[in-house]
Amino acid sequence: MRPRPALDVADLPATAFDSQAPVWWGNTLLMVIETVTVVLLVVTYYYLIQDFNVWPPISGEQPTPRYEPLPDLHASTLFVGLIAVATLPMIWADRACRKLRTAPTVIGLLLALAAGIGAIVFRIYEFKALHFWYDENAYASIVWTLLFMHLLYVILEVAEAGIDIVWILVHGLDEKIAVDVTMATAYWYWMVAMALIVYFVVYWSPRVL
Amino acid sequence: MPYPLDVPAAESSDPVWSEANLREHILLEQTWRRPPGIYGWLTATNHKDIGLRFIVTAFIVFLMAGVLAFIMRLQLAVPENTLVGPDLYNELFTVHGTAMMFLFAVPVMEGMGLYLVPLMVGTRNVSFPRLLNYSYYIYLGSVLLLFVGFFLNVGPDVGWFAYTPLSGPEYSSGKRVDLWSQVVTLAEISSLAGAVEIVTTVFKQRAPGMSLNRIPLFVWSQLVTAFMIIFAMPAVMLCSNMLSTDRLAHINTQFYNPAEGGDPLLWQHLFWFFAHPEVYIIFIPATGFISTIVETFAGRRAFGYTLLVLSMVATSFIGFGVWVHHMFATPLPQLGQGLFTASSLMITIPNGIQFFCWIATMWGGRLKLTLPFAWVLSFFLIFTIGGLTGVMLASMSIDQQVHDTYFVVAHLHYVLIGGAIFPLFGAFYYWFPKWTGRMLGAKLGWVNLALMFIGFNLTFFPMHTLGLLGMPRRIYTYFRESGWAERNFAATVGAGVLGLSVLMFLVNVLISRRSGLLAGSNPWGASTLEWATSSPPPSYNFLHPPMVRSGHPLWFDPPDTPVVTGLALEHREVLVTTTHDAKPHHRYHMASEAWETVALAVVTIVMIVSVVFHSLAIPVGLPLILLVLAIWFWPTKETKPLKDPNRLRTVPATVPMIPDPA
Amino acid sequence: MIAAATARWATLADNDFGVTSGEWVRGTKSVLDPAGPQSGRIHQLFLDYFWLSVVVYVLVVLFVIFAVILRRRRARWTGPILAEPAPSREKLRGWLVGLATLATTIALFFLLAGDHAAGRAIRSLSTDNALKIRVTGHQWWWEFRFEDEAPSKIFTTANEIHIPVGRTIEVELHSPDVIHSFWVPNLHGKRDMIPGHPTRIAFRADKASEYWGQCAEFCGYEHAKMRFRVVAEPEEKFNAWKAAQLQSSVQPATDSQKKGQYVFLHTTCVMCHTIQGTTAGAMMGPDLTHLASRKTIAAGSLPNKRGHLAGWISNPQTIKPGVRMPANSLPPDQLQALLDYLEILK
Amino acid sequence: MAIKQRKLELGVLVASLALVTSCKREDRPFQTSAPSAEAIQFTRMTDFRAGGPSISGNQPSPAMSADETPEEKEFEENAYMVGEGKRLFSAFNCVGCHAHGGGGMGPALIDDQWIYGHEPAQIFCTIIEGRPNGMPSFGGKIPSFQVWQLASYVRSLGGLVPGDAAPGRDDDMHGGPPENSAPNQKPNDSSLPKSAEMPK
Repeated sequence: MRPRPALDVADLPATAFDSQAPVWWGNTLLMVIETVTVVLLVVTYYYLIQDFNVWPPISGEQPTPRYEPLPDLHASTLFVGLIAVATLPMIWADRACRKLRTAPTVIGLLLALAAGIGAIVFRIYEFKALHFWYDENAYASIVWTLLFMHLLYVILEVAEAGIDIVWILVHGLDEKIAVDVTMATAYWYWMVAMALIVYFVVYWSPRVL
Repeated sequence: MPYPLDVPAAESSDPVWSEANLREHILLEQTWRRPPGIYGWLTATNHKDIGLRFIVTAFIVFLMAGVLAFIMRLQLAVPENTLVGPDLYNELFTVHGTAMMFLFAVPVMEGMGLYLVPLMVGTRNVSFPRLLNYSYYIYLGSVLLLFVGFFLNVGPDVGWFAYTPLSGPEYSSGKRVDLWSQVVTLAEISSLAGAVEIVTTVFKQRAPGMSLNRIPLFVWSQLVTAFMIIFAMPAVMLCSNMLSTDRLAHINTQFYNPAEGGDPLLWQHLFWFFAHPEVYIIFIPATGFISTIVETFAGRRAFGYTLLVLSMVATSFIGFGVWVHHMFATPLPQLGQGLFTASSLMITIPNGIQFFCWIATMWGGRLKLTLPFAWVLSFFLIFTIGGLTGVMLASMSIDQQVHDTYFVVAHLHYVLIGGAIFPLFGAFYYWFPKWTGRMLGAKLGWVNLALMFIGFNLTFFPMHTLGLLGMPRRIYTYFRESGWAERNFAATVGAGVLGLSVLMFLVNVLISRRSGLLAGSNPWGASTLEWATSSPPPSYNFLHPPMVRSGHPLWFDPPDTPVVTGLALEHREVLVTTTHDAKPHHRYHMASEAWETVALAVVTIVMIVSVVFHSLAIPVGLPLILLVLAIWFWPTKETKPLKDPNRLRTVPATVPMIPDPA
Repeated sequence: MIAAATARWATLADNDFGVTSGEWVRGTKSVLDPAGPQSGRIHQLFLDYFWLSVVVYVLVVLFVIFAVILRRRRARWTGPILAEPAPSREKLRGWLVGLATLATTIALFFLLAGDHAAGRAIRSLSTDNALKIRVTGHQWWWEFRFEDEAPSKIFTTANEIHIPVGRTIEVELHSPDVIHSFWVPNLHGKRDMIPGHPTRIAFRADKASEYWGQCAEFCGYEHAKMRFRVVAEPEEKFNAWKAAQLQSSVQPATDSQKKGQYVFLHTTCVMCHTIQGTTAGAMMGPDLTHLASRKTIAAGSLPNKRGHLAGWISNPQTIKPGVRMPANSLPPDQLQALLDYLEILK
Repeated sequence: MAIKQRKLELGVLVASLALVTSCKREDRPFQTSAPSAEAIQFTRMTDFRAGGPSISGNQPSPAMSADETPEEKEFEENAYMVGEGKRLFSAFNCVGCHAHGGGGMGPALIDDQWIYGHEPAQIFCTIIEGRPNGMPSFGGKIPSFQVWQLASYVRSLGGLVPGDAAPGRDDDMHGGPPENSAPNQKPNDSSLPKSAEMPK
């Protein structure tokens, strides 16, 4: 048996951020899957327009609609505004965690967490502001589905941020949890992007288009 | 040696274990093997365990769905038969289609990928071992749901395509379609998880030196497939969930209700946007088998490696743009249909290039006519017919006549059995020695192949003319005066032969597992890394993960190619390399077995099934899932510092040799 | 054992419903036997595709087989033979692969052009002076309404139509329940009937003959037995048929027929069927005004003979399991009277 | 050991129970037990009468022989049967008077008021015999198993059949929750709504 030369990798670091980390790829691919879902939902939304004479549809065949067909803007605007603004503390947390600075990381995450919980409350008001239930017609169904799917994303993000905070407070900040915080941040960016898409589709396209 | 291929005796290439190697081996084995007992078996996270489980489970599904198909053939053997009634017949073909497409073809290909990809790229396990475990149980749940449902008479009966409104709440009473929709959801969750595993493993865990242009063609095929899964599967999950919400009590959405602005065509668009790529999700891994087997037995690297890779990528892209050719009979705008004819024809070009490259490889090599290679050769004879009838179906005008007839049944079986099952059996014969350490018996193998070839053609060739004579699909009986009797009888006889052939394969596997010839590490003299370790591979795959300097390391790499050392022995660590050039980047600590994966799978399955029966399932189930997820993702505090100065870092004097082919 | 089973099936099939081959009504169904310009054009295109496919298949198979014959290695395995294949040969192979790809592309362009031309030709049929028929697919039978500008000239029939040879037929396709597909292979390709998406196709029969049509989209339990007959005949014969169809139903003459009509109007029949000229006017099942003029019953499942009709009325579920028509357990005298009545509905 | 045995037995029992019930629930019994071959009683079907002979409304008709009475729940635990009932409900134009259960010319069926009883046999009787003030008698015109299907569907309107057998929404204009979401109305057989009272 001949001896073989060896490539010793023992001195390589044990963690990596961003696209070098396998977990980043897992996270990103899951976001891709969800993006495809949201895109298909949006396509469905626009596909269904062709089956209605009036868009957004008025209820039934009454000449005067049973309800105001355009969804109200206030709750949704607050929702989008809140999570968009909360991107700032998330950016802050992201930068801080890479330098393993505990306090700003936790504070940033806490602010985002609070914003996320507030957003969930606004989303519940949003459903009210739609004026219709999901079983009214196909338009109602797709609007509810879009909002509900996004609500799930927000809940997931809030849960993730919550776990990260508790863990950091219990065990302290190390590189491994720091990677997790960057994942949560990436997910937050994505969630805001999806929120903007949903916001435009549901609230502005019936007004503008 | 009675085996047709003369190979160096396996023992001679086995590594001589130095003391240091032995010590490393023991430590690695302790670290990587699963915990003992039932707990370890349930929570297994090794890609070889789970990959084989996927393959075996999928093969059982194949057998069961095959039996259903045979019952259908018995029913159709003679006109006006009364063996099964329309209700059972509808269940039979629906369960057959659903099982074959969702629960056999995709999982078996993913199982092959999960087993082989980490070996081929030279790493120890897939990137997310716990997700792997979870995805298997979700898949198992979906299999059980479909078949237990079928035996309890809750089997779906609306076709695997489940067109609304037939599958909608008004025309399908009961829970049959609801369960179908949950079967699909579970199957897709599992496939998506598998796809994420494969993409990440290929991108981040390749052996140092395995730059993108050195990835084996099989791994490319799995990578392309995984991306197709990621982009296609959400569509079917979405449309089947929309069907669920349309049907379920207390939800009752209106997605497919034409009276309330819903649209049955929306279902068809979403479904075929998934289901056409699905065909390529099944076929592209098969092209990976073919490329690998042709390379090995032509004894040369594949002609046009880049062309083959680009063809796969092109196929996957075009595959997303052809779905409307399943809807040529629907009232859609002519212009759109013309465009889809063009794109459907265009997909022939990359597939043709692949064919030409394989043929060029064969002409440029020296062919060894072995059993796996013979399966691939029959692929050429069969799949070409399916491809050419596919060209006919791409034509909108011709499709208007043959759409939804037995011509299509013939076409799709020529494409899927010829294009996927024959290569898959070839792959079974090819990699069985790697899985078990023993060769599959050759004599039975040739009989298996001959019977399969005869039985298949006898079953499906007559169906071409049956379709042209006007026999529609999915009919449970036909009239004698229609003139379809003889061909149908022939098809049933053929189905019997086909079944016999599969039985032969099973017998062969059972015999060979116990008393097949010992294979050694590289019985075929192949070039890819999975043959660089013992058969079956140890739990940690490679004592020292390899480094590569060519696309065919076992053939062309210089003997002084280094191996990787310095990875932790006392916890599960793999080397992460850069995405493009595969330069060593960092060490990645992998998760080990955890009960949470099984618990989460159980909670997911229970929730998804009980959604059908009770509206409280979601409000109760979702928080439960979140809870288990939180426990799962609760990061464990390292008990040991990550950099252990005392850990074993000796470079052993000798390491297991990659056997020289010469 | 297999032989015994086969024999059993054969006898089963022979005895089922007493249908024997000789008794069956005529009619063809084949894509390869076109009887009109639409199906003819598609048939032509199919042949083009088919022969090109044969050439391609033979070439591929020859290349594969000759590779195996000529490049086969019988010697012991000694590792890869061509570590680096001869560059000149490799280049030649490159050219050949390129050439083959080019040939494929060119062939595909021709096929595309052929399809395009065929599609245009198929749609170019002029619908001026066309005979308009509104077709409704039901689970699992066909309703045909012959449209006319004069409301008095509109009539409805089921599962069997007559059409004039040489005149364009424009069918408007509807479905009130699930998706069906309208298909007469000898005349035209199929077109799906999707709820909420009414659509039209036009075709022409150039040969006087009888053709079968069948639902081509899976539509539930009796998808297999959802057929209809198309009788293409000269204009004058068609007009005679049409005139007969426009008549109200024949009134019963004998006591037995009168009793039969009474049975029809006072039992389950009346809940679903229409007979023009009587009080029966339900739209659930086929219009029976001219039942006796049709060659088949039960959407082309049985010849329209007294015995079959009796069997069908008594227990349709043995003939078409799942069909919407319930079993009717009429006492023998009432059943015979009903049959007497139904047989006069020419 | 004994406990284990008992557990096993219990498991088998539960499993077989689930098996039996689900088989029944999803059965598509096209071949319903042949309706009794009793002759058509011509006297009873000379024309559409408003109501039959004044038998006390809540009792099953004596005309309904014992062998025609289905097993209790046999129809309404079977989704196919209830679904067929729904189809027949509009096919036989029950909607003409009862609308989609909301009532119009005829009484509402989704509320808790059952003038002539809410038991399947009582509804069967109502359909067969007819009732005063406009409910025609369908005796002889609808085969008894279809009447049972109709009866089970009518009960589903008031939320009286198991939710997993009741039909979902139909492909029609949306009006109120479908049968599988209908709240279970505690049936109240005694009180007569105003509309059902005999005209003075």
